[in-house]
Amino acid sequence: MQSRVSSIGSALAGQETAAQASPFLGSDRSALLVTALFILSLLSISKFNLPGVIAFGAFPLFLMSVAKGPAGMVTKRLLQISPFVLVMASGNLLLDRSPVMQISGVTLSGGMISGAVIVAKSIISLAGLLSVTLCIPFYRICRALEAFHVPEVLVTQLMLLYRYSSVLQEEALSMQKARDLRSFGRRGREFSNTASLVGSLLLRTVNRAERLYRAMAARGFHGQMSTRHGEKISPGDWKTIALWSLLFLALRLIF
Amino acid sequence: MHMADALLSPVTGGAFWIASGALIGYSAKKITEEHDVMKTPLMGVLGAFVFAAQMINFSIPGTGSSGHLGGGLLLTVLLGPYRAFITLASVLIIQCLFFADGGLLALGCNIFNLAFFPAFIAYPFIYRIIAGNAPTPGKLAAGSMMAATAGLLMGAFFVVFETLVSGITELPFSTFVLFMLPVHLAIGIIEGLVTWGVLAFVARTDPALLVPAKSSVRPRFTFALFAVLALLVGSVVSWFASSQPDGLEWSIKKVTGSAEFSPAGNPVHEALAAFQQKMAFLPDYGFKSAPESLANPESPVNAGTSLSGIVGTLSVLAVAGTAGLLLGRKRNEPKHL
Amino acid sequence: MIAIEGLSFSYPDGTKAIDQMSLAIAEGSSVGIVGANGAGKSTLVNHLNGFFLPMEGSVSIGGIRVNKKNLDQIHKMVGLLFQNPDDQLFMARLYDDVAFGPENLGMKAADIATLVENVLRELNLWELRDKPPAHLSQGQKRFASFATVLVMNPEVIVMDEPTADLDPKNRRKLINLINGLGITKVTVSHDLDFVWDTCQRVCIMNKGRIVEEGPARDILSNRELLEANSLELPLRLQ
Amino acid sequence: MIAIEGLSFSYPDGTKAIDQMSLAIAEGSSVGIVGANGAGKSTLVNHLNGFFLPMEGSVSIGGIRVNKKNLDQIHKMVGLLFQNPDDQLFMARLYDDVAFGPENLGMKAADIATLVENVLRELNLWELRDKPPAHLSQGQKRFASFATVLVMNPEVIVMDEPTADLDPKNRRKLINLINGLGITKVTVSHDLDFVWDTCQRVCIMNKGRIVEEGPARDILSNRELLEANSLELPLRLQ
Ligand SMILES: Nc1ncnc2c1ncn2[C@@H]1O[C@H](COP(=O)(O)OP(=O)(O)OP(=O)(O)O)[C@@H](O)[C@H]1O
Ligand SMILES: Nc1ncnc2c1ncn2[C@@H]1O[C@H](COP(=O)(O)OP(=O)(O)OP(=O)(O)O)[C@@H](O)[C@H]1O
Ligand SMILES: [Mg+2]
Ligand SMILES: [Mg+2]
Repeated sequence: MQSRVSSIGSALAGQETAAQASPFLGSDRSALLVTALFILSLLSISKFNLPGVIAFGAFPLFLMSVAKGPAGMVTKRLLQISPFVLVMASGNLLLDRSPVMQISGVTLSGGMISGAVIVAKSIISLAGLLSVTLCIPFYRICRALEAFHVPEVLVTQLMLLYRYSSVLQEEALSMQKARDLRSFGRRGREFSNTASLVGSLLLRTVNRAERLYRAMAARGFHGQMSTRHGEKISPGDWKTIALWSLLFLALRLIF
Repeated sequence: MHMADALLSPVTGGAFWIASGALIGYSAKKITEEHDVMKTPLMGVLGAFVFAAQMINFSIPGTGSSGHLGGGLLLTVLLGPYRAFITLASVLIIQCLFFADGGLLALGCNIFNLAFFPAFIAYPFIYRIIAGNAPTPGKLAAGSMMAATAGLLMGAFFVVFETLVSGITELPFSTFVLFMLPVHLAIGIIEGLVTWGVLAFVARTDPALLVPAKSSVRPRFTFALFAVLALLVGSVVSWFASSQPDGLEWSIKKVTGSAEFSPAGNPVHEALAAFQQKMAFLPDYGFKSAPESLANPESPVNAGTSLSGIVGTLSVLAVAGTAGLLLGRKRNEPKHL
Repeated sequence: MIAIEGLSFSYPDGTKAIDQMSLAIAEGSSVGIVGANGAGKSTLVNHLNGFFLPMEGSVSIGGIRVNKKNLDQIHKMVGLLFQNPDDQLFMARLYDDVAFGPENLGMKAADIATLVENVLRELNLWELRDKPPAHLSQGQKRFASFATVLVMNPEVIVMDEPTADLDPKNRRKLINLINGLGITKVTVSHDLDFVWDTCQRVCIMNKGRIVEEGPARDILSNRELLEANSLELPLRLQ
Repeated sequence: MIAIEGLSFSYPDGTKAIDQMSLAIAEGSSVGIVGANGAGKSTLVNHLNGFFLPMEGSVSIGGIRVNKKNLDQIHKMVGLLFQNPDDQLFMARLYDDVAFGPENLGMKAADIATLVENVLRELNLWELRDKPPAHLSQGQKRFASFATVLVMNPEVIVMDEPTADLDPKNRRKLINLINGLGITKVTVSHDLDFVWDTCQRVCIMNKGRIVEEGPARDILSNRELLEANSLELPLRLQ
């Protein structure tokens, strides 16, 4: 649980150092769209085509070696593969035992390959996503979202959520620390005490929202956080997107 | 439980993106119409609160393990369905973008599974009916437990559905359901207990917070219709897609009109093949290493292509990595001057 | 500039936090409001920017009555500095936070840019403009929230415990900053030395009423008066 | 009582908050730790009760090494007063909050009742025992969190900014309370006059190191030393 806080902290830290995801992805808008295309192309690979999936690892590998920034963070995050994915992959391993190929005496079953494909897809798609998002400062992601016509309500919500998650996480950690200091083993950590701890945190949060509203109202807030209208998707963006689509298509066709 | 990219086909994922996107658009419209600007910061910090509350863990009686709050039902009780839906969606988006919980394609599914059910089904049709406006402690307990559990079970059922429809797992439906539902029943009961505990705490210390805002208490009939429509889009399109697990191949087939896409008549492929002939490590792409006899004729896996594929793959990775390093260094140089 | 007449306020649970209070604050003056914990100071501050509307009696600022209709005008005139800067810095980066107010006022983009730059430079925050507020130090956060208020060019600035959590050097910097502002200032603080350094006049609150008002140095050196109101002499006089 | 040797600590983002620090605190003494915003004081406090475990170097308290195995013992010995009392009060009633620790220690119900009542009466909180902590005034919250610590009868008490938000009278009461406690005390504060009144020894922290240590009155009257570390003379000496 402490890793969560530190990962928010380090996600933010990465954001300050890297100004741009990668010069090869163009603007923030095209970077996000190219990432989406990448993930779509990757996930459309058939369930037995392991080389095809691994070839797509080229994209995150390229981005991380260009930017050098988030590689450590991305790797750290990737090591915690969702247990759900692992269960499903091992399900395939157990259920599909038909032998499909033999490499220097080792027989591979269909399940081994499709299971490996699930794990590889999971790692590569997440690496692709993180190596882009961890490099773009959050306010710029929000502006890109505006360009995609995401409703204003949601963009505002995202900005506030992002701003206050570290503040409230610190408060939550402190409260949990206060509880643990007086708990001695497990006795104080039962659910009833936790409910009142979470309840207290909730009341603090609501009070904070009230002060926040006052601060916003004092500065002319009328319901919109972003008054500046984000730039549109430009012809340059489309060019970048088209170029990368071609690359992804080529990868799909070759493997 | 978060749905994951790797278990989804593009069509299924896309269908749920559309369904969740429509729900977000509709909720945003409803919220904008309310003109209650005071709730904007409240939604923001409550979203952060869900994140923070998830870090507080507690021991689950009799198991020795620990759990934490999900928050879907709790937020809906405090904010009403539309605002809670947007808030929960924002939590899931941040989790997706910065922690890669689930993944980008799975985001639509996750919003649907984890935000739609508590906000638009469990709250109005279970919690509100049991607990009413001024709940007694007993009703509060029953309402939170039932609604939280039901919401989670519905979400879990949809995880099963989305996965099977994508055709990537080999698990049969019954096994999968038997695996998912008990796990989520347990998670749901814990979620219900904590939600109840927190609501009871708030009822004792600041009861005014639990009085629902009149206008957003309950989605109206048009909304119910809309929700059913979203469900239909999500499930029907995915179901339809289930016969075509491989989305791109499927669409290419539609375009080219042939099941196998034959190299002949496809200029792009021909050109690429020729290019590859010249450049690739293994000129003979169909290099055969495994005995023919072993290869299952039914199997979609071609041993030869796979092996040469692996070598080719490794070279692609090497090229990409080296190019990145070179380009990265070149780009950094001017800065050092 | 600020005129409070017969103001009373009770919280929903019945606590009478302000009780028949009257007070006048002249334009351009700097007034400190001091008193025991629970005396009603923060409740009063909430009336000055229209967050609470008078239940009984009236508050007017620059001749404008604080009521629902005039809220926008009141907000434009009164800048409020919170005790916790995290309650006030809500955008994803410092620059956007400072630009937020002027943008909502509908100023031209070019004017906003120069205005924001001037304020940030004046407070030595220009280098930090791209930082998320969460990454600023405590002192930097305090000055950043000051910037968000100053950029609105308020006629009155109201501060609730501005020195909490500041180290002595940052506290001194804040004193200099406040003394350099020519507008009407209202400061609520338990730090009587800070009040001594920044205020011309002082009001003592007790149980929701103003029990004494006068020149800062007179009031803050009157030991009996202070002790009768749960206060003490400023430390420099002890 | 407290022995810190070669302690270093970095946050995950690389900030080196404590840097090769060593310090010994004698049993029964009262030590103040002062320094600029961001000097690493709160990080140090988090090592004294085992919330952070030493990354490099060691911390031991009463002869017991702070490590994962000994955490329960450390928690029983060290009482911590948080910078923000809201972090420390989380039950629905003040009484339950104070009784929380003793109950988890497995004391008898009757003993708990007398113990809690004594502490609450001593801090003038007995009348407020049924209130939710959220409805207390800031000063009352501070005393309430003090009660939750005192009731555990700790051998060491560590306080982070104990005087913030207190009115001068309550601050004086806190000084008297602390001076009346015969246990080992560690106080982190920007309120140098408070440190002057409650501590025998003072350490100045700067960039994660102890740069000076000595008798409180010597250090706090050394203007050059203080100013070199973003501090100032206590106000009473100005
Ligand atoms: N939300 C609330 N509900 C009920 N009573 C409240 C509320 N907020 C404050 N009070 C009570 O109103 C009175 C005045 O509170 P206020 O916060 O104005 O005091 P203050 O002078 O700012 O005190 P402090 O110096 O501790 O900040 C106190 O008795 C307090 O307990
Ligand atoms: N969670 C964190 N992640 C990264 N850096 C941190 C974190 N918490 C503190 N720091 C940094 O560590 C350093 C020491 O912080 P610390 O909170 O110990 O300072 P402090 O002396 O208590 O300051 P203050 O007087 O403002 O309370 C600071 O530079 C701070 O920015
Ligand atoms: Mg106050
Ligand atoms: Mg600190």
